[in-house]
Amino acid sequence: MNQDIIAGVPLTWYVWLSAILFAIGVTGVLYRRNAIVIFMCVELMLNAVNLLLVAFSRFHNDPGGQVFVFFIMAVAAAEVAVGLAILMMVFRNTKSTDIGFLNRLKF
Amino acid sequence: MITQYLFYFLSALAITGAIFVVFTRNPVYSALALIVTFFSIAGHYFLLNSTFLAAVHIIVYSGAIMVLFLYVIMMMNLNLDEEPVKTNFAKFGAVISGCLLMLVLIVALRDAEKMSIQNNISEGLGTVNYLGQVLYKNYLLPFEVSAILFLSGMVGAVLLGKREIQ
Amino acid sequence: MKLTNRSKVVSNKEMSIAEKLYLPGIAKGLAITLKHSFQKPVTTKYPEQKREFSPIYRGWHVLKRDEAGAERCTACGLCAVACPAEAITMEAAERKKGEEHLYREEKYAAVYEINMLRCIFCGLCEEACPKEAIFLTDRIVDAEMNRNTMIYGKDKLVEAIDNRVDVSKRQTPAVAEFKKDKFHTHNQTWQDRLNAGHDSDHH
Amino acid sequence: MSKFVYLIPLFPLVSWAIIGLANRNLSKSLTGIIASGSVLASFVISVLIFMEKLHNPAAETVVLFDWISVGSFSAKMSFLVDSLSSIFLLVITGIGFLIHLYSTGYMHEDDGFRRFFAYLNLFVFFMLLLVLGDNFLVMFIGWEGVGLCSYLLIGFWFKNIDYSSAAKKAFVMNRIGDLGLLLGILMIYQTTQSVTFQTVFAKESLGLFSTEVVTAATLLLFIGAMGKSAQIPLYTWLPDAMAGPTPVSALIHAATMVTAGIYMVARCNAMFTMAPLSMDVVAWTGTLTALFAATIGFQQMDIKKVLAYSTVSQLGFMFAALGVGAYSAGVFHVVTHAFFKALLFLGAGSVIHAMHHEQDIRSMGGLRSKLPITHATFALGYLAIIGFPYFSGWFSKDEIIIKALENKPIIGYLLILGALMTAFYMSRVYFMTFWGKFRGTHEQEHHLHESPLSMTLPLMVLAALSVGGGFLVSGYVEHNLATVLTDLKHEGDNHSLHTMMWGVTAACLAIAGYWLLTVKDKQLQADAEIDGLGKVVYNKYYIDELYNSLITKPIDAIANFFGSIFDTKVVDGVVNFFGLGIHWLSSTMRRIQTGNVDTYFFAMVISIILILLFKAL
Amino acid sequence: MLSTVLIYKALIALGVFAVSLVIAMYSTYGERKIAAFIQDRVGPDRAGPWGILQPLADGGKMFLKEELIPGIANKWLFILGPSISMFVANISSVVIPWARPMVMEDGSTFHFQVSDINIGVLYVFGVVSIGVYGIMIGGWASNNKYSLLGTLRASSQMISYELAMGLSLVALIMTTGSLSLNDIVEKQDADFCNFVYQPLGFLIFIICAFAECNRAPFDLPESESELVGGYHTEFTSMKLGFYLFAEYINMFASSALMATLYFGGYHFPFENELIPSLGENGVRILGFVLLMGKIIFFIFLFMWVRWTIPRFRYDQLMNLGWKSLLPLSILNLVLTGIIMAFTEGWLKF
Repeated sequence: MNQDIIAGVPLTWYVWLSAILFAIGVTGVLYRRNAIVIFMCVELMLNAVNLLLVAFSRFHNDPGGQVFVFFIMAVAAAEVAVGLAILMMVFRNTKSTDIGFLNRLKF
Repeated sequence: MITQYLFYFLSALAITGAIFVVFTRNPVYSALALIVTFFSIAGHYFLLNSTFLAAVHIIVYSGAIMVLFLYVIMMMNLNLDEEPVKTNFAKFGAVISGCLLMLVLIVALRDAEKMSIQNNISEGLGTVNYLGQVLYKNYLLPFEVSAILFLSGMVGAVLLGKREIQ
Repeated sequence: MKLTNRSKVVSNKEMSIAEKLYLPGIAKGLAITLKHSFQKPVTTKYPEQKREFSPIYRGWHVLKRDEAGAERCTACGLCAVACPAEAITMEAAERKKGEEHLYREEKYAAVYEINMLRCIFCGLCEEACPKEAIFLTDRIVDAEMNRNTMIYGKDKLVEAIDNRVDVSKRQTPAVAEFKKDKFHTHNQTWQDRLNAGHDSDHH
Repeated sequence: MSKFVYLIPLFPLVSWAIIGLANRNLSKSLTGIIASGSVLASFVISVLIFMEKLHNPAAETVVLFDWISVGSFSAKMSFLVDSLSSIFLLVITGIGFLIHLYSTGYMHEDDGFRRFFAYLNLFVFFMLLLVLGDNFLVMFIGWEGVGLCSYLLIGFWFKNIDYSSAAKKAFVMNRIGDLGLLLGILMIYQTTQSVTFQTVFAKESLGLFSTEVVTAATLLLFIGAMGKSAQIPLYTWLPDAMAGPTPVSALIHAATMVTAGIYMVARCNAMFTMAPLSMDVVAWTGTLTALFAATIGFQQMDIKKVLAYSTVSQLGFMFAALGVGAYSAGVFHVVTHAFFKALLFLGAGSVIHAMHHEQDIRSMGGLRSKLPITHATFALGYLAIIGFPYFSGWFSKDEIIIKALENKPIIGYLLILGALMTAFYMSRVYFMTFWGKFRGTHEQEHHLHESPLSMTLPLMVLAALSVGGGFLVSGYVEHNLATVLTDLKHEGDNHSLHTMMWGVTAACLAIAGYWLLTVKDKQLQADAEIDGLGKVVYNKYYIDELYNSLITKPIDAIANFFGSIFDTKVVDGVVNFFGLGIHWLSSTMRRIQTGNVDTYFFAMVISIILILLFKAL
Repeated sequence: MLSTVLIYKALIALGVFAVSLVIAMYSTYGERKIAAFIQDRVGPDRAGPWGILQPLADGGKMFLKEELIPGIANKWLFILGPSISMFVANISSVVIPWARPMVMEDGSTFHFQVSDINIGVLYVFGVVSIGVYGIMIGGWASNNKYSLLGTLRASSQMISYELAMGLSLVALIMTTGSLSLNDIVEKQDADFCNFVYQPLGFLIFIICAFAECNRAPFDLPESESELVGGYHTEFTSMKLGFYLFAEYINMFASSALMATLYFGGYHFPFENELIPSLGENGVRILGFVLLMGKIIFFIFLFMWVRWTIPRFRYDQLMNLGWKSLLPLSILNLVLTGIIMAFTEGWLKF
């Protein structure tokens, strides 16, 4: 079955898929101003990378890639918890999730 | 060849979902589209025979992270009227640069196929046993460090979310 | 003052560990509900089974006629005054010649209405009536779809001549005995009065 | 028993930690109990170790842990237990305990009670580290640590500007000496590749030294000793250090810390023996200091100042002993001096306590009936210091004089003169304080009272030691210290008992002379004009002023030049040039930082695209 | 060959689907009957003898009711919500082994499990964790503040209790050493069930299961007294029916899970002694029947608790979840780990 996958779906396809998803995520971050959606696009980018890692791990027969995916998931979960808490605080103060509001962090 | 068709289907679903995430104006729709994308990525994991990872992916991303997102969006009760919109120029730039990045990425990674590919794929690569062995033997320290990361993330989230006592 | 033996003195003492765990409390509650599920149901399956009424059940009012069939009500309005829910309204009218067999006194209630939505079935009207004209009976007031139809007029209140409502159970033996004494005008029917030649014309 | 030696410094350290951390949460009495108790515990262990060393004088090393290990260099945190360190342990913990006890009474009304005990415990810890260390580095830690504690305790009442500047003076003077010590240690390490005593003093290591090197090294070490032990020219801090509370003066500036120099020189006796020139320097410095400080002692009016100069003088005696090669005699004098000088200081403290912090002996007089215990014990201490026969001072001081006469007769005679002077000014203090009429204010007289038991008890114990200490220790000095200290032997007949009378004669002569000159005729007149030579002496030969104009002023001038001209013009100019340039640059660049996350991300993406593009093509 | 397997699997799946639907259907009837008994009443008894046709009547009523979609509601999501709930509820019982594989005389074996996934526990978890979307989407799409409040309550409640549930299961998985439900059942046998060694874990699991199913005393998302029905306020007709039905199917699934994980699944005491008289397959059938009995007991327990214990307040619910159950489950995990470390594996295995 594994040989099937390799025969049927070349690694390049996964690379392309990941690249497309990643690029869409980047576009989303640039395109939107809603901080939450931007956050979601970041998650999308992380997932694109995850997919690529799993694909490489499978094709290179190396479990390291899948372990990395674990760590990325852990980091993403922690990041979401803290990030959403920060967004909630920002929303409480500004009543908005527009990142244009956040340029006050500059010097 | 069924795997190929599955791959096409899941990829189409993932890309459509991702595009919806970016271009729908309602954040709730964005979140729902992202969930669809995540599910199709989980499907890809299944295709790649990483069932354990697929299950964890669903539990973590769909079960926890996206629920949190939806929860926050619903709690903020964001309306379409308040949805901030960029200028057309900025949007155009964003799309262009996104496409450029995609092209460049594909070009940069065009040699991926040629990288050393093992022919003898071990069956148990994606199983819990195998991953557990690797995770707890070779990556024990990062594992513990990520535990600390979680703890600090939890503390941080609780502290941030707490209303200041007046 | 202690009204029942079931009252408990509330105290703010610290809960013991067993109480803090709540599990014994939950088990106790479950035991109680389980015990109840084996007890006989108290349900009365209504259309098939009906509950017994008390002899002095207070239901649908009746405006009584006397033995000779004349309406006893004289539209004095005491029932309306006594009514705590202000459910009773009436209009009085003068008895015309030839109507003596219909109305006992010179004055009668041309309109007599009880709003059953307001009525609380307390029975004060019955107590207030000097003519023993209104009684509450063991008939149940029907449910209606409409507010208007809940206002009962004389058509629903006055007993039919050929289908008298028995209210004797609501009367004490002393009252029943008293009613036999025809010497009192109170107990005389219009025919008694004709016979006695006491019939007084209205002026 | 020796393997438990680490407990000795541990107890005061723990006590310091407890008191220092708990601070206000500890009641005063509990603080006193903890502080004194910890030192008492150390004392008990010290006694046990001492007893063991009495029978088995062989040196033992107790290694605690590897401390520094860099390349070939390694220093262990390890303790050396031998006859020398064990007797020092005994003195430090024993007298330390008595002074802790005394302090619970003396400091009882003070706000900084707990702070005081914390410092005191810390001092005891460092002092123990100093004498226990089996290498120069551990000793150096202790050396610096006691300097720090000395600084803290001199400036204990830091709200008084004079006191805190006295503390600073002590610290700076000590630093000068410490630099010498450090250089000496480095020199030794350079030569022998080791800092451990037993390695350095082994025959093969000593063979590595050339005469010049060993002379230089020992002289550098001696500079350290001069600073710590207040020898000419670095002695001026010690009289000023009397600003600290009296128990501190007794413990640190009489009994223990100032003898660190003696300890160090004695410890390095093997090296000093190899350098005759250094020995001469040590001997002469000590002798001169002994005489010089004694002369100042003649005219000082502050009871503690007199005792301070007497300390300097006695330290001079000790160095003279070391210089003539009588190492064990020097150490012997350290021990007996610790007994009677601590006693005298504590007695003076008791007097000061009774006089409500009046320190001028001109205001005292006739206190013997008011403070009977203090007087009796002070008198015993007085007899001990002047070398009255069969008191402890007599044994050690005459031992020194004998050895000096044997090895370097001139120094011997000068030391006899010194002993004479010692007797003379000590008599002056004793008689002016306790005899005659009371000369203070009426109010002071009204409040005169004997000190509480916690203060008099140490006095009595120390008095007993001052009387009998000589008997107790002399045997030990003769037999056991010889394992560590190699005295220079003078060939010739031993006529010790014969010459011992030198000191006695000197002492008796001095008392008699003083009696004739002052007490008998003038009834201790205090308001006598001081003029001429007396004035010079009263002002301590203007040494402080001399230092001020010779060293401080020129350095000030140079510093002024660099500070006000070079620094502002050249250094600041360069710094400001860069600062202004960067400020200009950053205020220009700041425009790029819009604060808008979008912009940053956009820039990031574009950059990544460019980088990947270059990589891909 | 493949097609026969597929057909067989499809049949099993259909069977499971049917059984869960029927049991859920009769759970609604059971709930009303049990409530009636506990309250000394009779309960539904008009439709058919003892009212056993009542669920059919209810279903018919649900189908025939007027279909209302509020004008301001989001139509697609409004329909999607109950669908997801129903779908997720139905797929959760896929991994449960219903009976020991039967061996026929000709040597062919029949497995009574739709799919033996080697990470069955994780599968259940994943399904449970996406179950919340049905409620979230439906509640949000209603565009009603009560629905929204119910939705928020439901999602935070489910996320909170999932943690304690997961940790209590981790302890169980540590003792059995496998994520596959089949293995977990097979590790238990006639004399032994996991409940004996994981009583605290079971207690935590059952409490969390109550919360995950939105059952009393954790039914705050649909509390009619404060929220007018919570997330399904705006739903009518069969869409409402789906939500209610999904709840009962979930109850069935979690009862089946509890029976499987903690009470030996299709194992029962003295099963080995019965083999001579009943034969291997007879015992297996009896095991299946007894498993159903266990499941029905747990469903009864759900209802029994519902009609006994009053509803929590929301802060009490959160306190219980985060401050009591989570630490307790961690404690359980640590204790299990310690005991395992000291006994060289679990007591039995």
